[in-house]
Amino acid sequence: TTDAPTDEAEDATTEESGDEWFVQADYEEQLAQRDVEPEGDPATPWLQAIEPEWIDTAEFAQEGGDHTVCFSNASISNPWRVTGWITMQQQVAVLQESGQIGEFRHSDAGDDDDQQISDIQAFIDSGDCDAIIISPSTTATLTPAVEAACESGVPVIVFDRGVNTDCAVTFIHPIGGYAFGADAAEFLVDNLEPGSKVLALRILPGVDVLEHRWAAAQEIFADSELEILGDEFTGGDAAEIKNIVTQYLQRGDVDGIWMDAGDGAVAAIEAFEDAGKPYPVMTGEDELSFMRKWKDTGMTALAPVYSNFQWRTPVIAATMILAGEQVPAEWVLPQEPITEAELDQYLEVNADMPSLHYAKFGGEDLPGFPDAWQDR
Amino acid sequence: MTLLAMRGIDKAFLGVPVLSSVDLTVEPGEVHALVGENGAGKSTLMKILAGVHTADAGTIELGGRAVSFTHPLQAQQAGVASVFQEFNLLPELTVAENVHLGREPRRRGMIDRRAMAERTAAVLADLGVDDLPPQAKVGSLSVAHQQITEIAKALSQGADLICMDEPTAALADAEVELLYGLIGRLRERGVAVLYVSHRLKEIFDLCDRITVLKDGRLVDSVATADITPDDLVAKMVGRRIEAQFPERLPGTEPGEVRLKVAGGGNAWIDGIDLEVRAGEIVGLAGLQGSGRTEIAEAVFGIAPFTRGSLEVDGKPMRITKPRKAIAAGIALVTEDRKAQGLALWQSVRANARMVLDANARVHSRRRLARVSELLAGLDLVARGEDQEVRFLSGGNQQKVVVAKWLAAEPGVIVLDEPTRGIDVGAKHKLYTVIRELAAEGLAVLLIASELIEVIGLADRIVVLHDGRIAGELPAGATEQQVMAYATGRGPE
Amino acid sequence: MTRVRELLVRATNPTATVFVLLVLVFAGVFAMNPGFFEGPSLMAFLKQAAPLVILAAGQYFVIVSGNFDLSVGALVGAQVVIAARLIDGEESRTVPVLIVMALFGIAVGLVNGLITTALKVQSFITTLGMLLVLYGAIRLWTGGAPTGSLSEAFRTPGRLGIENVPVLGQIPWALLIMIAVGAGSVLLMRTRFGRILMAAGDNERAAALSGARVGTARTIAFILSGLSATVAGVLIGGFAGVSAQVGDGLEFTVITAVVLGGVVLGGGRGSVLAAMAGALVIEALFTLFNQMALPSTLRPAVQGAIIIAAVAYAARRRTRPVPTTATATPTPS
Amino acid sequence: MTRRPGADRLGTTALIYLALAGVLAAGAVATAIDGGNLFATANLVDMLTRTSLTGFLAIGMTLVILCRSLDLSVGYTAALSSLVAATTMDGQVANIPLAVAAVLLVSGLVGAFNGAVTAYLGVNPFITTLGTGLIIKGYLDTQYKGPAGDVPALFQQFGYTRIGPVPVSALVMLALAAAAVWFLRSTRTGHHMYAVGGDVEVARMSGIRTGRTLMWAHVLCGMTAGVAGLLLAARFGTGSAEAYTNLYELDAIAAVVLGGTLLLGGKGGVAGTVAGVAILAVLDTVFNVMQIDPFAKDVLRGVVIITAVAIYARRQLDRTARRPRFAEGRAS
Ligand SMILES: Nc1ncnc2c1ncn2[C@@H]1O[C@H](COP(=O)(O)OP(=O)(O)OP(=O)(O)O)[C@@H](O)[C@H]1O
Ligand SMILES: Nc1ncnc2c1ncn2[C@@H]1O[C@H](COP(=O)(O)OP(=O)(O)OP(=O)(O)O)[C@@H](O)[C@H]1O
Ligand SMILES: [Mg+2]
Ligand SMILES: [Mg+2]
Repeated sequence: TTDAPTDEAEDATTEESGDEWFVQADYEEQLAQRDVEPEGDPATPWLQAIEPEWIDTAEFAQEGGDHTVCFSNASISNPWRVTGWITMQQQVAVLQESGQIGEFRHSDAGDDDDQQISDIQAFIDSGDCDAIIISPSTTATLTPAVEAACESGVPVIVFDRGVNTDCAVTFIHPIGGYAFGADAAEFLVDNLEPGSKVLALRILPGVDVLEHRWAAAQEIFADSELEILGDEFTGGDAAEIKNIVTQYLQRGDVDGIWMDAGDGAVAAIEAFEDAGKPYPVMTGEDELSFMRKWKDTGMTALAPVYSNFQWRTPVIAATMILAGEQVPAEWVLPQEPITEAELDQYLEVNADMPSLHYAKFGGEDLPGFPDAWQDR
Repeated sequence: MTLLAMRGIDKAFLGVPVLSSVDLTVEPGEVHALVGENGAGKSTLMKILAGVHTADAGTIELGGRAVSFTHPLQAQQAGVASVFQEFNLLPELTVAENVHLGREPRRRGMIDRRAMAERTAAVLADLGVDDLPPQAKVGSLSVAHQQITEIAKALSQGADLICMDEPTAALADAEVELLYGLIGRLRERGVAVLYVSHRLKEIFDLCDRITVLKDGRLVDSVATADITPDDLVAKMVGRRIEAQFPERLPGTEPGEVRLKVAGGGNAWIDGIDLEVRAGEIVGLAGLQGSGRTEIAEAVFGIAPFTRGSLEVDGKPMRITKPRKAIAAGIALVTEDRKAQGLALWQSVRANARMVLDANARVHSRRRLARVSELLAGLDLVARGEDQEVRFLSGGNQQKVVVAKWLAAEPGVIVLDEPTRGIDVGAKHKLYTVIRELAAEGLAVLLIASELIEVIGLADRIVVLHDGRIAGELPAGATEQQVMAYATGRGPE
Repeated sequence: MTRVRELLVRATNPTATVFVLLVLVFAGVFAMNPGFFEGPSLMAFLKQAAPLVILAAGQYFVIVSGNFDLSVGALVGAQVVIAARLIDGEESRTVPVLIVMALFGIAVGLVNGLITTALKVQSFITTLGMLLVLYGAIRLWTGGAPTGSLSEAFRTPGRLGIENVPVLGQIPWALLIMIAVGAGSVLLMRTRFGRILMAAGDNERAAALSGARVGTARTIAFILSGLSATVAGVLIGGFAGVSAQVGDGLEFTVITAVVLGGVVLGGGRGSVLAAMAGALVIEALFTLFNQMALPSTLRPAVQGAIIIAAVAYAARRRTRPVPTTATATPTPS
Repeated sequence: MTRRPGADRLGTTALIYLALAGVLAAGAVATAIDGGNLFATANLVDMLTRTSLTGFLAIGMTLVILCRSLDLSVGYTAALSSLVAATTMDGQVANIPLAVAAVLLVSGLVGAFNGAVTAYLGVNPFITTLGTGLIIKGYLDTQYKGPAGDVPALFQQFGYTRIGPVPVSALVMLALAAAAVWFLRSTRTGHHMYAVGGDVEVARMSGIRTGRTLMWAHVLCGMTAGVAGLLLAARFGTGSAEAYTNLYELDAIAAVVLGGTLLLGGKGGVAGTVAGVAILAVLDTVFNVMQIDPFAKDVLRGVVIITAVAIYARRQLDRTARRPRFAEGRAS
């Protein structure tokens, strides 16, 4: 027997295969999507969709409820994923309560692509899954495994990072990395004098969602008069971030900080405090630690968002598909940065949440709120 | 034609000359002794010949051809086989694998284990050893059998010249006899042997010529027939040594019983009744594997007695580990100084004070202050107390081990092969020290494979056979009497 | 005076390479940015270097006794997370939590030590297992991402210092703690315990037969390592606050630092001062890369090459005079 | 003296397979209580699949560990190899042989570099290979900012095809393991690895070219990491630099030690390693079937590894055991 992927889908160009992360068309599309009014109720952003192309899923419709839904998770190795995973579990509880989902199986690959391929394979082989949800750990490398899942005939739902195949019934994601990076970069351009110096802090090289953020920022900085002092990888480690920023501050002023994710943003701000320098104009993420520090210091900042509420959508999509309802082929969720004007509002709603929680987690209406996110 | 001619060999370690223009010639079929004090450079010279070290200057000719070795393999290929002073065996491998290490016979490109076993058996038979199975794992062998394996390894190479660096240091007289026979046969076949030993008896029994080194220089090279043992010692040491064994010091009388074992036994020994008094030197004699080391280890708590009773200074004790033994005033100079006695990368000083450092109960400023004195008293040759022990010659290393134990001022000292690898001068020194210790009221239990040593020093000789005490003899017993008990034949 | 010089010579002699390297790297930093050696920036450098230097001291004890401690990175991470969760922003809890952390560090060291010495599991495996256990358990406890927050008092040692000192600006508490740990370690190695630890790493059996409590000494070394990870955790947490990644990969950096200091894996050789200097070299190297604006992605490559070259150079110095005895590659135990 | 030849080595290996059986049994009971069946085909397939990658790495790792060395760079070598493979193949079936050759060459060279620095420059292998890993990491991060290359479907079969329930990659791994067992036992170089690991000085004095032996071990270890990289490429359909983040080297070392090979060298073998790999794979599958929390997985893995090694550490370290002359307890 063989469950190898067939060759046909392969010529879907391996756009990621170069060492160039910037794809002009995607970039422009994402920047444009920021201004599109999403379909659906703004009160439930996880059900909204930007320019959806609804497709029919009747072929996957199944009688009754109590479906077994299987979820192959890349990992919960960072606070963003931890928050999302809690949200997803709460959403599942609701759907189980209503009888739409029976068993919910999940496996965690610990960020190991090969492990995740095995995990997906195990779901396929078990033959128990009515739907398979995949949050791929890396885009290109999971492609064959996702194709294999599609071929097994079960509806496949991919979210967060994509894969190089559109065999999945739906691919759920917020607008994307380009939009995130551009939101942040534009904010710096708008709020800094020409000639100001900006330091870019990045987590890791080689992860597409992160690379897109930086690629978009570079695009925007190139057209500005800001001076980019450097871009540094920090591993998201607060101590590393503080070291690096401190060293830059020793050598001269830093007027702006661009980050590709909010992890450790507070440490960067503290570096300015400890060096006795004025706060920079800064972009972080909707992580509460950053937002609280922002509030405390009154600095000029923006929290770009990579919508964490997207973790609710896949399980809902699974029940929709199994019920034969239409879903968007590519389900683009809204993704809006938190501005100073909205800061207080989000801080208030999340007042009791831990500092490594994400403001736009979108679980306020779930029955487990707020305990499930508070005492993990 | 001369088989081996080494000329003008120089060698320095860390800039310190160890050999200075040494010459050595060996004829085919000759058994050639290389003697000298500890640190004279014998092992170094041999290692140069074996390709382990490379000489700084000088030439080596083998069978008329100039050679220069940078790897032991080249020496082997040129027909030089070596038994090194330190064991060169892998405990995890079998005898056969060790014997053929680096030269495994092959059939169709693959290691031929059967041929390996057969050849090993043949070499062992040639040696006259019949109780050493080729498939035994070397790690499970007694020291003696390991030494025999080592010799078999050199023999199996079919070399023209076999260098043996103190091959008998771990052997008792019976095995030494085997080696004598073997060397005789090698000589008949025209194989030359370069023989390093501190045992004068062997030198005079076996060797045709003797080359004497002192402080890295050639003193003399003479035919054995032309020299007497006393003259040889004088050449080695640079002075005459009067009596081989010093007399008992005046006023040394056996006093209270300091160590008493009654019915002691464990997995290896049984029915051990032993008494050592203050000021008394009790010798333990026996063949290899007779259980002498086991008694030492039991007394010292390494492999404790599981039966019988033990008393130190009249107090019953259960000594279950070395710490307890040390606290009770017992010291053990182990037989394998590298594996059990020394931390080789540490300084002489650190090693010498190790027992004091490790045991709060024996640690004292006064004793620490005495350490240097002790080392000097043993005539240690070292470049200072900061020198790392690994740079010392074997004999000098042994002196550090002895000093380490004397520093703790024990009441009972067990000496397991204390003179192994020690030169005549140092041996004499050590004998004197043992006498002095006895005179100071120490109880001494002495294990030595050289019978004359036990006979020459001990006040009483306890002879072991197969893990039990076979008999006891007074001072002045003959070798025959001891051997009669040791081989299980009972009294002569 | 001569005694001091003699001490210095002895301390540096077998491990001179690391000090040469330190001077070279600092020279490089100076060439790039002479301002680096002005008081405040030098103090900032030492503040950030202090945790690694302290970890190096702890790791030194373990390595010199013949073991490895791969669990320190995870322990540093665990300590910070524990501190944040238990303190949860309450100033009054600072001291009790510090005590709890110290006990936890001791406990982890004790468990590492007992498993290694009593159960005879090689320390590489013991501490690798401990790494996994700590990593998993701490996340299990906090649900995957750290919760709570640190108090100001807790953050003081890692973040603040004696202010307004002439020339230097601020003398960081971290620097003073580092100096205290360094001095303590040097003194400890000069005690009987230190010598026994060294002997145990060199020849375990000889030390045991001399009456040394080898297992106990080694276990204490692990405990010291656990404590050093605790102190490092306090400093790192204080310096930068809590983050999920804190401590990741530190174990390899610190072992590299110790080896760079001329300490031989396998035990019995090397000085604690040089080990700590090794940590300074690593930190200085990171600073140099930063000053040179070396592309981030290239830095690991340059770091790897320099480490190999430096250790090879040191090994050559060690082996050259005695070509045959030292070719043995000492390996982890 | 009455010991049978090789009885000891056999004994240890047997013990490890016993441990494997124990883990299987415990896992089966645990999953059964949880309402699952560990021996369902899907789960068996899963276990076998999980053995291949760690298996390749662990086979090579066994060789270097036997030589008392270590290779912490295998994860990086595998990542590099996956990229070399995928970019060389570039979607063309015709390029497969070239790509395989290129991978083996590159990974062999990495191994040779590790071996040379360790053997001839006297650098501790821990540092050598950590350094090599960093160098490769720097190269990968600079050169490839993500997945690159394209593996043709034919080669992807290596990662996905099964014969019955047995994945081809597992079969290849077992074949390689068998070859390694033969190599260690029947060739001089293989046999000498035990000697070099047992005691380099003794090996050298016995005329063994110790440096060369160590080089071979590292080259072969590099090449097995290359094969692991090929497997990654086949499974990913592309090359991935990110693969190095998974700390495969620690998994491989854990498997080797679980398999009874002494980290100090000179003792052990590939047969045990295969069992060690299998133990880890069984654990993974059991954890997955039972839906164990990912962080609890780490805890359990750590505990199992330490416990297993503690159990046979007792036997292994008791090297100096001498044959008793008097049966304990009876003679009194
Ligand atoms: N590898 C080495 N490095 C430094 N010094 C060494 C080395 N090997 C030997 N030496 C020194 O060389 C000298 C000669 O040592 P060697 O082992 O040749 O003496 P020996 O005559 O064999 O003594 P013994 O009778 O004690 O075996 C000694 O002083 C020793 O300290
Ligand atoms: N042929 C053998 N088979 C199994 N074990 C043996 C054999 N020969 C010796 N042994 C074991 O090895 C032990 C140690 O041997 P060893 O030669 O050290 O004994 P010993 O009595 O201390 O003699 P010596 O003090 O001369 O070394 C013996 O007591 C015995 O238990
Ligand atoms: Mg010698
Ligand atoms: Mg003995």
